[in-house]
Amino acid sequence: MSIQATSVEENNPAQPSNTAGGKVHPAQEEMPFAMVQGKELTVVPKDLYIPPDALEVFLEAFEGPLDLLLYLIRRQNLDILEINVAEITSQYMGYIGLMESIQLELAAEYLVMAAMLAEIKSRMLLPRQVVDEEDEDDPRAELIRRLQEYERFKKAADDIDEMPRLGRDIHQATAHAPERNQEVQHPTVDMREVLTALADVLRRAEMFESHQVEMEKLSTRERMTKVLDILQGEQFVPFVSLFKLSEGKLGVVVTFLAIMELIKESLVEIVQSESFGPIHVKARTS
Amino acid sequence: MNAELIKKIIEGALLAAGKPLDIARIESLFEKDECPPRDQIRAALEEVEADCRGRGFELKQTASGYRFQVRQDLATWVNRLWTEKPKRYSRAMLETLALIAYRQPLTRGDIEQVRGVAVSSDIIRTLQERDWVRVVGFRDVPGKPALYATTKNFLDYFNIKNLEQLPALSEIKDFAELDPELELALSGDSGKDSEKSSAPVAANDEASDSSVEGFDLQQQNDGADEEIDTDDQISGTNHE
Amino acid sequence: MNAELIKKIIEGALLAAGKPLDIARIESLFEKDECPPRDQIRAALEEVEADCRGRGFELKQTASGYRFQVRQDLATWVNRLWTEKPKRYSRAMLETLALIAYRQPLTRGDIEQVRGVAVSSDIIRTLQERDWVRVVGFRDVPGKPALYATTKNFLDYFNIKNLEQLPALSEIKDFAELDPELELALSGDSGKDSEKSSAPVAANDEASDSSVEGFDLQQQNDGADEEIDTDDQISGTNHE
Repeated sequence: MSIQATSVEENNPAQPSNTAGGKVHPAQEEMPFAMVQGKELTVVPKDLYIPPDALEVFLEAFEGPLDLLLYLIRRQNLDILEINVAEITSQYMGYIGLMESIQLELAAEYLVMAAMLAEIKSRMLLPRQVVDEEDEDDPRAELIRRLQEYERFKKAADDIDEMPRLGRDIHQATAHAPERNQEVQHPTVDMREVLTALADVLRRAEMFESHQVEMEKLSTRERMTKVLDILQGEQFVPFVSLFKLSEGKLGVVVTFLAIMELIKESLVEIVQSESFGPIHVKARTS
Repeated sequence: MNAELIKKIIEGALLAAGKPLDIARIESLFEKDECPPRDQIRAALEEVEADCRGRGFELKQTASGYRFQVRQDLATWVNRLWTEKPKRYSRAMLETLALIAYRQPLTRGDIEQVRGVAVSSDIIRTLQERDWVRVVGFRDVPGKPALYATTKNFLDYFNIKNLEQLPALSEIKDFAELDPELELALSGDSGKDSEKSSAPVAANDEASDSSVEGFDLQQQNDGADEEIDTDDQISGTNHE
Repeated sequence: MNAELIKKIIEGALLAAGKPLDIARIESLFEKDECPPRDQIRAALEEVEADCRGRGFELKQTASGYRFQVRQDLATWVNRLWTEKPKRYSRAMLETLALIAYRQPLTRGDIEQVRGVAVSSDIIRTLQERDWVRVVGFRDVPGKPALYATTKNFLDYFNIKNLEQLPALSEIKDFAELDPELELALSGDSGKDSEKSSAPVAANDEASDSSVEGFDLQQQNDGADEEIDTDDQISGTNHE
């Protein structure tokens, strides 16, 4: 365990001691890779002992196993194509082991990668059998492909971050708009929309069965509205003036029913000052 | 700092801010050691103003500072930016309208009772502003709630002569399935006929008069006397 | 209508709108009978652009149309208008965004495959809330995972007109000589695409031209060739 940990750090000769952190991620140069107890950590600690806190932050600095691997590779100024799987694997395992040793909650992906590396390593160690052309693929190929692919998008993310951005590098120009004359635009409404809405609300209210008859008396209800209209003023209106003979018998009946309904609903007041005298109607309140 | 850059910075800041900036604010854009004297800022503002001549916008000094504004004489065109197609009415709005149409006159409380939820004042106001709904009285109960009814304008908009021409509830009930038929129903009185055609017909002058007047005879239909249906209504359509 | 007035109207509208306007939108500012032909509108836009030379702002064409914007080289000063520093985005967010931008349409699983870690729902939600990313369909595999693509708003925000204007993706180095087999592995793009093409993307009327084009283009981006983009792309679609 400790040996592995040492090996993690032993090949760092290419980098001056203060750069490791700064250059952990080319993307975010100015960022130390970790803050421990308020102190910037720009170097992966060289001593064997890495404070658990630091390790946690160290891990957090990476976007996953691929990112960590890339870091390990780049730290040695290696090209992805030239990676020494055995070497990388042992470094990677070093970190994983260290993290596990302090019971750091490790994302499953890190372990999956560890398994993959171990497999590649073991396959590399096996003597190459020249059996089947098709079977003979470099076990590193998939790993390298993934690393390259990930690195591309890591770079693309940096590029996007660098792009001029609205509100940071450029700003939308606005000027005060001319005074507006409020002109309301009304939406168009199809009668079917109204009816669908009605059907829905009635279904919700379960009113169909019990109120159907009442609700169909539209002419009465409409006439009620008309009567109320006539009664807009505060004055009493002669009862008879509410009827229009030209409407015929049925019109009269409808009006009469409407007035009865209005009385029932306490919407109008009806008075007769003497027996057989003229009847007057007035809206209840206004 | 050269005058050209100062002018650009002021211009850019005024446009980015989108609101008036006073001189102190403009000064605050500069580092202490690079900040131009007020005179120079004022001179720059004057130049910016001059640059706007003949363009669609101008630099104005308001109470709270300087701002760019679009010239008022462009209002006719520019304001069309905001006369976008209006949004559709909400379900709540349509339900409210439907209830007012079918149950008028009624109060907001009545609507709430059926809908089971509060009716926002916005909805009522919008319907009133559109002149589809109006207050026709107040119910004589505590609080004196307003009674709403539909207007003539409502009838006109939906191209019907009177409320009778609204489809009967029995048709609405199966509305979902009857969609195509409803179209027929809406195109005229025919919707009612399905109901009426089952009733024996007797021509009646009086009846036809009154339906023209705007009063159909629906409640009679509810009752027993169906003889007052009119010829033309029946001769219309017979759809199942 | 004279050219001078047309220019002023366009200029005024662009400033009043405070967001990009496409040609169709500009046309909508004019009454039918006074509306200038597109050529004239374009000519006016060119003039407006020329008028901005040497000033603190410029006319820029982004995905949703034309907008006036304050020049980038003034950001140092203009940003002092606001006390808040512009937000920084996490690497996870940027990597996710990059994958969606270059590989769209793709699923969360696709993103996870490349990044090697789970993509948090927070990130996807944030990207959607910013209206940089939206669901354009669902891949026809078990679970019907959502397919994500970038929006016009994303392009507008990053000051570009279409996906081709994104920085080119770095190239994948050839590992072929190490092993012939590897060539297959490396042309992984095509492998992915065939997978995609087998998955019908649910039609989505909002799926803008650019995203469809962008999808085709990402392979070309690998080759870094800049296809010309056209005005039509903008004039064709209505922005919301």
